[in-house]
Amino acid sequence: MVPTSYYILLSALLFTLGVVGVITRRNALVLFMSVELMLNSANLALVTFAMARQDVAGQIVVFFVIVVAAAEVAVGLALLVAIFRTKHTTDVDEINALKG
Amino acid sequence: MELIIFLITAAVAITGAVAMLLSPNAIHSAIFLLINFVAISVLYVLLYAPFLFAIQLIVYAGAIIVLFLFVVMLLGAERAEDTRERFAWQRPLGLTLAAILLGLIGYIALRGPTSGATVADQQFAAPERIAEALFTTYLLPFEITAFLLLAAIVGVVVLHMSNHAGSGG
Amino acid sequence: MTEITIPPIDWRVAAQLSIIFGWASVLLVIALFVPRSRTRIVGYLAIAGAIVAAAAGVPLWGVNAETFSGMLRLDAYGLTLNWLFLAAAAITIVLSLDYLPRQGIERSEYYVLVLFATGGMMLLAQGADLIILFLGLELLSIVLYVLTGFAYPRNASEEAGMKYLLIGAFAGGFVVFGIALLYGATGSMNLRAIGETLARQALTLEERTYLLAGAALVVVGFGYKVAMAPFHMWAPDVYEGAPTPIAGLLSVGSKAAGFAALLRFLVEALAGEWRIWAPVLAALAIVTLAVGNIGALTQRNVKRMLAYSSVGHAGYILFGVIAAGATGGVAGQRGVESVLLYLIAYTFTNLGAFGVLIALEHRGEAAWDMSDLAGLWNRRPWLAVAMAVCMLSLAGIPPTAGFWGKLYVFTAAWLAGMGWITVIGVIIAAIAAFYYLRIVAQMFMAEPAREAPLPMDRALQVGLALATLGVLVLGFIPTPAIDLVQRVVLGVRG
Amino acid sequence: MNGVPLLSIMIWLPALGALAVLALPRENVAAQRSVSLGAALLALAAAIGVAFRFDPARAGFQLVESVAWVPSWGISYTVSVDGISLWLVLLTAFLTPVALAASWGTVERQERAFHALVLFLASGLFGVFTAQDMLLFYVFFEFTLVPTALLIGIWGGAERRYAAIKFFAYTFSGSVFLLLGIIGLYLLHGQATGVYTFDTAAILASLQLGALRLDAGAERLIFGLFFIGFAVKAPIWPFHTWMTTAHAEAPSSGVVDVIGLLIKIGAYGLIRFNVQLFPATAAWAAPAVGVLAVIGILYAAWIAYQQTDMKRLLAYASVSHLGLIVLGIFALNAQGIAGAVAHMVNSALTTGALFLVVGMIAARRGSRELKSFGGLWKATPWLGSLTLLLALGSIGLPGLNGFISEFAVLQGSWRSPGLGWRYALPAILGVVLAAVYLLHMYRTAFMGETPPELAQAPDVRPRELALLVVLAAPVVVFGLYPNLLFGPMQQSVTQIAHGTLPFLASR
Repeated sequence: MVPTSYYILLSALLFTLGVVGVITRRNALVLFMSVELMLNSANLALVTFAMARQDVAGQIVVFFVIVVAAAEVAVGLALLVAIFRTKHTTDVDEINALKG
Repeated sequence: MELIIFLITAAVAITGAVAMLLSPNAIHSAIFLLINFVAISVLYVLLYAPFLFAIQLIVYAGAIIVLFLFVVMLLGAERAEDTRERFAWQRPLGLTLAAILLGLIGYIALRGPTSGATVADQQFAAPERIAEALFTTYLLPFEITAFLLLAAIVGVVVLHMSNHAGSGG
Repeated sequence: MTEITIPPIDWRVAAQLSIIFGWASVLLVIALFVPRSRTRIVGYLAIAGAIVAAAAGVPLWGVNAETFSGMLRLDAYGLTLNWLFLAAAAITIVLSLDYLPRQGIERSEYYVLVLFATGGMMLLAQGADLIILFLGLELLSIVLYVLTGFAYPRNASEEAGMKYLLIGAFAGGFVVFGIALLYGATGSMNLRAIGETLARQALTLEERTYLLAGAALVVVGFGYKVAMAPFHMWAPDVYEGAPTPIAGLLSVGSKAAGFAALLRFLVEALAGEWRIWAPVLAALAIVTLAVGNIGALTQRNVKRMLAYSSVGHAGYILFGVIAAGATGGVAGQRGVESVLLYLIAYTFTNLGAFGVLIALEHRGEAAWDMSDLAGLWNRRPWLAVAMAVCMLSLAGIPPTAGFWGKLYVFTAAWLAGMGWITVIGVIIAAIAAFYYLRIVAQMFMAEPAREAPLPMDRALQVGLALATLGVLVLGFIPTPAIDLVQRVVLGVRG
Repeated sequence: MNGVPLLSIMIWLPALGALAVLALPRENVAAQRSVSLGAALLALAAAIGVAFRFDPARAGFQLVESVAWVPSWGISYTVSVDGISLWLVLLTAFLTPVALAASWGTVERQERAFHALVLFLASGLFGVFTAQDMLLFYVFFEFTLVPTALLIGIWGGAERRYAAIKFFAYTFSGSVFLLLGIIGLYLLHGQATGVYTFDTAAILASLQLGALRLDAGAERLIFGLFFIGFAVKAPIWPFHTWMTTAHAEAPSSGVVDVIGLLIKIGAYGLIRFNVQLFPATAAWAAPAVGVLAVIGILYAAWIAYQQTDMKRLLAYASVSHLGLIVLGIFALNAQGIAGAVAHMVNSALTTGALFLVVGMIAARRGSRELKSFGGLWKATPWLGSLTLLLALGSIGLPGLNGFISEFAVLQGSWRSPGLGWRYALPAILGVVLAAVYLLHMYRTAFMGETPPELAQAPDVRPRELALLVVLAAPVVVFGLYPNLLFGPMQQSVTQIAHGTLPFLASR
């Protein structure tokens, strides 16, 4: 048996990497990917706890998180496409008509 | 044995994540993210979550990543960020990680994940159980996701159509 | 194969939600048959839906029930907030009726999406389970991303939507990871079950670590949603870029819903850990107040100023949230009441202020600079009076709704043993009054910069009048609202 | 007759009148003037009715009208008068129609809104002086800010926006401390007695009966919070700068000065809350407050002497008067407090009338600079003589109203164990200085050579004459028969002074 804490450690590490990605990267697409990474690490934690407690609830939540992530990505990419058509960039620093 | 599988998978997942962060090319990032997702799906198998293993592969790896790739290519935005240098390490790294993952999956498929299991009820999260929970205990969130998806669809359609209306004049 | 039987459902609990979601779906179909030139009809229908849903809540007063395996709760708290959200949605739609065609972005889906957003808010108010809170949050957010990006052809709008989405998804990640850790610590996602587990004090050290880390992550996630500092930096950009009615809805509905969920989470699940989270939140509240109000002081753009001011108000609401968790005495109850009253007052006030901005806005031309307000008193006296009333209310000057809200949160915080943050809050309130006043001065005491005509549609007038009268009536006769919130007891205290 | 809520009628009539004025058509100026003046006169009649019903033989609050407002918090709409507030109510009721009539012909634009704001302000002032519930008091206290700031900011001079914002920012900042003090007192009282109420009388009773015992630190803290609020509003030196700016930039007709700035809410609050509720702390703080008051008297008098703008001169004069009032209040004996209240009334009358005079002659000359005036006596003898009367009243010439109240304040502070002659002597010097600067102003403006621009200046017009006579009448009456002024307040003042006695004696 692999101890639960190993899994949690791994998921925390991946979560941190996702946060770092969101903070450091400027490409909107990569930002999205980093957010997906965060969600996935959370899912991993949920599944781990579900296993540790022999409880299906954790896995169910993962299912919902995946649905939400898909919806979010769909809307986000639609927005991105719309912006790109007018501005031809995905660099969030260039999306700066609002800076001030 | 299980610990070794875990450690290897974890290493692959972390490497994938780090490589995703470091790639200046959005396509490469997406592929490394894919590797990470697959690694996590392997962990799901270890954690007795066969249903999520499938969902993870189908929805995340299959749909979301493909959507990403599709948008990247559609927009031609793969190098929107930093185009100066191109690392040579990405291709071999990606191939190696993928090979490791394939090996792991093959091993698990042959041996089964339950090498040293002390789990009382291995079927606690069988797909039927999940289905039953979804339609009884978790009926409300299930319904909400329906509306959530509906709202998202409407939103995407609206954004797309307003874009047309705008470019049309 | 086991037979799946759907458990019985107490439809009273889900009545308002069902009406809103059901009506929104029906409207989507109806919208197909409404010609593009008469989209307004869908708006009227959406308002009718909101009114029906609000009316459906009246006989439910006093009901305290749960359904969907304890995930959805109907109590006076949720019901009061539902009414508030429905009122906010209705006023937003009324304000939009004229705005959308003027901006050339009228589409029937807009009204449907506002209803969906309202449903999301109601889920946040009624949800008794972390899953519901998460899904409600995401539903609300996703709809708001779209609505923020609605103001095509203004590029800024789409960019604001994108910015909001990235931040929102980021915050969502925090919430999910927090939920995971809380689940790991307590084995449940039901708020009350978590509270009971904590009350038994049977957690191991490892589990306590998970618990605190998870709670912190959830608070951070909701912190983004309600724009508390230091998670507020998106707010000015998004408010400025979003269509003005949506900026109004963002500043009141989304914030109120976020606080509703945060309060329920902290009080029902984490009341046992009050000693730990209260000082943390108190520090955040002070930072929020400082950042929001200092930021607002430096703005010349009124929309951005309102964004910073709404950050500042999050700080005051936090006072009430902190007090709500206090155990023993009347402080906790007072805290819950104060948050509700503050939200009610703030909702009407801010919608009024954004309504005035809508009236000033013309197609393709933003009129948000301070100088655009100059001499408004000479051009449109009633518009200036409405704005002045809202500004005074935001500043907390009696006799307006905002005054009672401030009085209530200060009293609650003091009772909770946090006299010192009350003092800081009061001092900052005095500083904050300055920039609200600057707007009043600009409207009444400066000469008009230009004599552009300000056509006002009947709907806009009605919406503005509703909001402003709400502020004044609440200011002069606060008793009904206060009595209402005083009957609200969060389920767990019952 | 006893069932008629006279106080509430008096408070709300002006506000109703304001709404009525706003509903009138913009062009019909005559109707606007008559409606607003009518409302103000009716309020005056109600105030006189209150005065007749008032029983001067009784101390404490009378004619209580009470309706629950927010019962669950113990907030009620409770209004009443005692001997002190009676005079301030009468003063307000008296000055409102005067101010309205004085504004005729001086307001160039939006006269309708001007009248409405003056009436709203009157309602707010009535409310402040009659509110017996602390929170109601605070609501009215804040409510007076908005019309005053707008009156200055819309119709004022060149720097009007700055002055209005400064006025608002200062007094609002002060008043949030007041709010904090009110909340604190409310909660401490509630926690100690279990009765959560904002009723001043109830809290006073608890304090006196010992049901609510504050330790010295808490009492001083709350006293300090109240004090900051009222000191800024009053204004006590060094918080006075908003006031001189506001006077200088207020409409030059002097209307706003009369009604908005000279009626001493802050000083009233000091008596009503600081001294009455916390006699021990008041005795403890008296020497320090006395120092501030004396500095204010001398400093403002000195600055006033150097002014060349007549409105600024009067502004500093009123700050100097205020110092005298505060000194009287913190003498903490019956003479001092009675003198202070009387001086509030007297200085509002005389200084207010002088502000109107300045407005009148400034309108004739188109300037308020002293050096552009001279020899007005020859051109306008009637105006000159009335002004002399008012100025002498303000200086404190025996036989006119200022003398008796200044004398009472000085005597009170001399005898007070907390203050003594060290405070009274410099205050006397300040009174002498007042004579110097006012007479200096009078001599420069009315005596000497008449500049050609003023040779043809018309003498006082009938409306102006009526205004000045109305204002000068009490100056003479109170001067000749001071008991009229002191009589009704005697019992209330004695009661307050009685409360401070043990603490003063122990010094």
